[in-house]
Amino acid sequence: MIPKPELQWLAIGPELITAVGAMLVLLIGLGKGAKVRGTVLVLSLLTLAIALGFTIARFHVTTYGAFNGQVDSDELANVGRIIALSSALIAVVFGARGRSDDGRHGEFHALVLSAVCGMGLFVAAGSFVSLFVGLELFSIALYVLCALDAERAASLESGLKYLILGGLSSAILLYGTALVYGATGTFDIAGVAEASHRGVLVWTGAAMVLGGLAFKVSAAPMHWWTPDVYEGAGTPVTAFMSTATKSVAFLVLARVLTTSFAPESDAWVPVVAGIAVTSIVVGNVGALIQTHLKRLLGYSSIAQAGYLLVGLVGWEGSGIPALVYALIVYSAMTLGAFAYVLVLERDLGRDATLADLAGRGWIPEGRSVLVALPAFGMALCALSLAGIPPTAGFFSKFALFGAAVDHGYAWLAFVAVLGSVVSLAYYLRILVELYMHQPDEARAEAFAASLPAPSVAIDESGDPRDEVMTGEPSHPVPATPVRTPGRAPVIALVGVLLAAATLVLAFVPEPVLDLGCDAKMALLDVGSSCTDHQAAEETGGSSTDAAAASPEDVAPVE
Amino acid sequence: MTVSPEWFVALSGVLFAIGAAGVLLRRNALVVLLSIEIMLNAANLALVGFSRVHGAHDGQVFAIMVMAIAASEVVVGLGIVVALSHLRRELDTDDMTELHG
Amino acid sequence: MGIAFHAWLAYLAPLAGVLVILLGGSRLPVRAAGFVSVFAMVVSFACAALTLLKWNADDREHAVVSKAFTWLSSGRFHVDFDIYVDPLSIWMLLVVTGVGLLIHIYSLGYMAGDPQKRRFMAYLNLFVFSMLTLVLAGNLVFLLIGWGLVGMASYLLIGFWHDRPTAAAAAKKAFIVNAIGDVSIMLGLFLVFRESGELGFTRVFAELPNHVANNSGMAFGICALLLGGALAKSAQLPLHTWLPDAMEGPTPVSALIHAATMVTAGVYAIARLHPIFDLSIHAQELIVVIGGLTLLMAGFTALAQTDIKRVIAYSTMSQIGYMFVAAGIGAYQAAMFHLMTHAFFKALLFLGAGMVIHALADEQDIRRMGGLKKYMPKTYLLFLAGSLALAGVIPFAGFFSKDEILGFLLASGDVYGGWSYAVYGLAVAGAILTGLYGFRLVFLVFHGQPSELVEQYGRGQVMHHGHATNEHGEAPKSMFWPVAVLGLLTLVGGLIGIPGVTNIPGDFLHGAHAAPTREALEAVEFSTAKNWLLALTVGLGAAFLGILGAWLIWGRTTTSSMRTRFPRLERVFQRAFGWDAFYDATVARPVQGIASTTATLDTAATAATFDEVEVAFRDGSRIVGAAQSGLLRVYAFGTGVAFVAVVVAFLWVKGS
Amino acid sequence: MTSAFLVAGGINFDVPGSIFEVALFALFALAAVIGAIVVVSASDPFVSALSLLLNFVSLGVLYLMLDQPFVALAQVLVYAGAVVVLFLFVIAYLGDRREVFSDRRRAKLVWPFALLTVLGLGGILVGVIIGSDFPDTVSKLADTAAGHDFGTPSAIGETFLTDYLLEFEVTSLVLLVAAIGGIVLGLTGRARHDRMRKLMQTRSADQQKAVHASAEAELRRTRRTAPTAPRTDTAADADGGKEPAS
Repeated sequence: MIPKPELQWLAIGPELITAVGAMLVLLIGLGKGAKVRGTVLVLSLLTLAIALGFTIARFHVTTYGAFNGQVDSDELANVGRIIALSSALIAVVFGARGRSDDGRHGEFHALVLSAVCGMGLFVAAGSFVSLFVGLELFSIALYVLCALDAERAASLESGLKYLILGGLSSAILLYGTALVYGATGTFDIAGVAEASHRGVLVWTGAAMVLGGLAFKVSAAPMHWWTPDVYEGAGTPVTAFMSTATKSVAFLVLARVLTTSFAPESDAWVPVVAGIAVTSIVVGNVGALIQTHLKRLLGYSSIAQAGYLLVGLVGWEGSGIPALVYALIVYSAMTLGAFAYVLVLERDLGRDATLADLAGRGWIPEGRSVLVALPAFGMALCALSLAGIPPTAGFFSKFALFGAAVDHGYAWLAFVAVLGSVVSLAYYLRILVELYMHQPDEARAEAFAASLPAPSVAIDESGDPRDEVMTGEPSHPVPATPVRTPGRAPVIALVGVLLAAATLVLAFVPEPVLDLGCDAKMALLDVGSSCTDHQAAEETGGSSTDAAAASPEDVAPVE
Repeated sequence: MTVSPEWFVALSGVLFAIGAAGVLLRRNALVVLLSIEIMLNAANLALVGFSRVHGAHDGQVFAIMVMAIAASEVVVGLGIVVALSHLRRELDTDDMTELHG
Repeated sequence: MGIAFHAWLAYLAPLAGVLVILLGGSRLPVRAAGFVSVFAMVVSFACAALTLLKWNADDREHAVVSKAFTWLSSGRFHVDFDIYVDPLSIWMLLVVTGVGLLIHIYSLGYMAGDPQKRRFMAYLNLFVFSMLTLVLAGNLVFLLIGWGLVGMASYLLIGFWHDRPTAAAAAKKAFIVNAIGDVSIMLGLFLVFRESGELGFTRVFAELPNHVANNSGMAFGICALLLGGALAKSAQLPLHTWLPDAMEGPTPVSALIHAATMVTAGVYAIARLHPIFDLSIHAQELIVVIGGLTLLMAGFTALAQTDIKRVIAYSTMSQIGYMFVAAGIGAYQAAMFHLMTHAFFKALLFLGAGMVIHALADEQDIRRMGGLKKYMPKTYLLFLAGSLALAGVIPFAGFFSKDEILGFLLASGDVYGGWSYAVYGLAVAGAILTGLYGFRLVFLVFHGQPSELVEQYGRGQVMHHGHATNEHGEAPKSMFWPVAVLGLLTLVGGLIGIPGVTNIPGDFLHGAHAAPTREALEAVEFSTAKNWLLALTVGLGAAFLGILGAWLIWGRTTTSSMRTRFPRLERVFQRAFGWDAFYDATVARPVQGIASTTATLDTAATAATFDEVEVAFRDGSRIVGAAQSGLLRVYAFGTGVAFVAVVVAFLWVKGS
Repeated sequence: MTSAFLVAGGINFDVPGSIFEVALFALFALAAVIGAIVVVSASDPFVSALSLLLNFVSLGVLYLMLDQPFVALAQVLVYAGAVVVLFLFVIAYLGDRREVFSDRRRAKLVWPFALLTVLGLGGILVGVIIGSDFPDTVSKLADTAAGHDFGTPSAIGETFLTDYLLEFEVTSLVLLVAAIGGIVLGLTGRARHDRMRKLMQTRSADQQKAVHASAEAELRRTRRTAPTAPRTDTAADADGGKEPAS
């Protein structure tokens, strides 16, 4: 007789909600017409909102070892879920208008919802099995999403590249898991840490798992897929991928490294530091000459992965709270930047380049300030990505690098800060274009010439080049209708709100850092330094409170 | 057992490397997908071998799930390949350089 | 209402100005925008003055820390949004808001007719706000935030005329060099935090000495990193390269940012953080050496410049060198005194130069000037006053402040020994150079035969923004009066620090223990007649020597083409007395050689380092882009290599 | 239980030190390796797919030798039965698409290093596995918790429905996503194809102009990138050497 397994459904509440939502959306989306389209959109937004509400309401409810040890739903997982769900919510808003012509509405939403479901499972994984299954669930959904953008020929290419490289890294991760299982006899993430048999098998397995997850966070030298896939995928998908995937992968990386492989921290810390340096160098240097905005953001995302890894190096100190804060800030500013990219794309009817930004920061004569607000949001996001004080990006870098310095990795912080100096060169270009250049048609056209062709369908028997050569259209090679230009006020609004959110995060960082502290305490046992610091802060805090009572705190100088 | 499970696992290492060679060296998208299958199968062999080492079922169960997942990946991969085939003549990945730089 | 209230008001008024102008947008008339920004500065300055009065009335012993709210309290980080009011910050507050106000008024006239004037005034306000963030910061984090903000505002202002490619390049360069400084100071801050666990000034100063041993390597490391930021912001060797290029910005910007306020932030930071710098004598020696070398190098380089603003820019570097020297030996009050007088006379010189440039329709080449005295007598007088102050002629402001530094240097020689005398030698040589380049400018621009361009100006034929530039006789009133006020300050500003008579800077700054002179230095009764008389005499002598030299070389000749360049000097001297030949051989030629060599080297080094680094990065970027070839096999290969590398690295670390 | 299956074939492998078992392992290991190598090196995708079948079936036998009949069964059913068939179907649908063994200069530069990387990877894995000991290897399955049920469908089913129930369910979601993907991608490709056809028939002068413009843009880009990735002369490529990996 099979014993009835204990099922703590609430521990995977958000995943259940999104899974059910995905199926509903899929079913309803089978219908035709604009009404169905609206229904599907509302339904998927609703699903995500409910799941988000559920997660927030139960943020501090932790369940360890649910489903016979497959799920550890804790604060760390909930942070990941919140980022993934919010990012999906925004991506759905971004993608609301796309693909309206072919009568099928459900897939995009169903795939996004499934991906979020997978991410939730991934980030709440209590064992390597659920980790891998969750990873594959969202990865496969993302492969499809990348290839789905019918308006761009490059979309399929990006999907295939992502799938093949992702498959390669999944296989590596799987093999690493197998090796760890072989040495320890368990798939349990916490259980692996307790296994006494630690040898070369565990080390190799840990390295392979680390590599596989580093691929997902698009850290160099596993970054190869990033620029191409970012450019090729539809912008809503890119925005979703660049924030949600990276965030959950980082949190899982933190979970796995600091629990399962905590005994190997003497080895993985330097390796992570090395990956961080490579990412910072490759991302920042690679971005310097990019003109395609999404590609630029792709490289920038590689560099940002490097900065985030710097925080992971200081995991024993304030690294995990810093990482959580930085992930949230990163997600907000990246989504904000992509929102503006999308607004531009809608406006232009094609991909956006740097030259298309020219002069958009100005208020046109006789128009209200509101017109220039989205561009201002973009500028804020760029400043924040560059880490210029007093933006949230500055503070997140500050916290990340500070954690590394605390951990004795001052050289790493030095490299990271130097890298962010280099990054100024390309982030400032965004500002320079927005505020210091006049719009210039010819220049924009010249830049646009370097873009991938807008879905030029090459006929089986013909090549467009033949046509140009011979001068007569031997084989008709039509282009897919170029996207019709239009406005995207909702997306612009979302972008502005996100930019505002980065400001809020800069001036009120505390609640978010506290989330990070909770996440850290979820990861590491009691007596970890986060609690130590809080204790220290309480004693320190009392004196500041006393000082705050009188408006003028009189303090001796010497 | 005469042949100790380590040998099976070692074999899986060899197969894994062969599969990786396919991914790294081949240009035909279909063959690259096949190579990924080989890699996942090699990982499965390792899981199953270790499952035998520990005398526990976890590895086997995981292996079966991996099979389903690998099949899913293949379906999506083939879907993309078929879609691409409507647009291009060759499945040569070297021809897919629309995105670069 | 206490001190803190006034200080907060002084701090936030410019921000209000920015917000009003920004939100008003095009609905706000250009005139109104100008008025708003100036009004914000008036409020700010008035509050700063009230803060000073209140401080004196209260007769306080300690700094006032006023907290707005706790910005962040998480883990070990505890950062308040607070301001730190003590004599040092009040001093700086007054300089920034006072000079800032005058320059705001000046800008109203200078930028008249510029289509982007509204934006410009908003940027100016933003800059002042940023500078006050830096000055009033109560903790290291906000110091750093202010540090970054002024860089940002200066970027916006230097690149204001963005349709000039040189301006855009200069703005970028300034920003990046300053960002290097920010990096340095940020890392220093991390180390301070790591060692002391504190970020607020009060606590850091109290805690750090308990954790970092005197003269230890860590102390030197912290100080060196903090100094790196100061060097970049204050354009000292070797991070000085951005300042001359930054002259591409509008002249009021040069006056405000690159003379009076931002560039002196480094000196302020050293004075502010002196309890940290006091921990490492070697770091202080480093400050002195860098300051000494910079003041000499910049002095020589100024001699070989032909752009009127670049001459003044190099002069600024040189004068900040003096402040660094003073700060390095521990004479913080002398440094701050010179900072103030320098703000007066350098702003005066810049704004005077601005009037000349404005009159000649943006001509900045001194080879095309000459004889302007005839057409712009008032400007000439003001410029002359500024130059006299710069050279250090009694009773102008520069005389008292610079000679106080020289006096302290001489006195410190008794404490620290030989190398201190060597630096004193450098400083005196620098003083001679100051007179030389300062009056070279005066003679070349205002004396001699009027050049063709100047003649045209006299005839009212120089057109700018569609109208003749001498319509108003000299310059618009809004431009003239602020300069006149600065001229007055230049004349009397130094009187607050007459040795033995009035020692207001010393008493004010020292009295509240805000910026004490180092004890060792205090021990020397340096107000003794011997040192002072010696210092004053030597200083004055050096100034006159420089002016005399300038007169000999550039002052006596009449034809403008001859007077501008060194290589033609021989012929000039051949016609003069034998003394000239002697002078030529012993002084003029060596000085000429050194000046042109330093100038060439400086330009070359600047161009080489900056451009080559940029080119190298672009090449690197191209390599990354080329590797990202779009070929899936290459990606798979790269990814595969990455995985193997991670495994190998992991095993290698474990194995070793 | 290996014996249960193999005794049926008249051979008893449970004899201690049986040479047969070693031979069996060697045989099927070799078959698996050869199958894999052919998959990777064959120029005809059809051959590749069929060799994959060989590889999969060999692995199935190896699973049997590891006392895991259910996995072996699943291997043959899922992989050989479904995946390979799917591949064969797609290959047949796409027609003969042999890889042209030409090579781009850049890729040529890379392949020896790629081979080296792969050899390194294999070397590390094998070395690590051989080098580490498994002191607690279970020699007698009867001693394990599963006992004689080890590897049987009922035992696996129990594990599936207790410990791994969640993953079991989620895997079905993965399959659903894959199904969506397969359909959508197939249809997307189809839709693009159809749109192309439709436009072909109703092409206006404007569209012709647009096509020319985009084609010219493409050409420009091709020329610009020509030194690095020539896309034009397929004929020249065809002359390239045979890929050495074969």
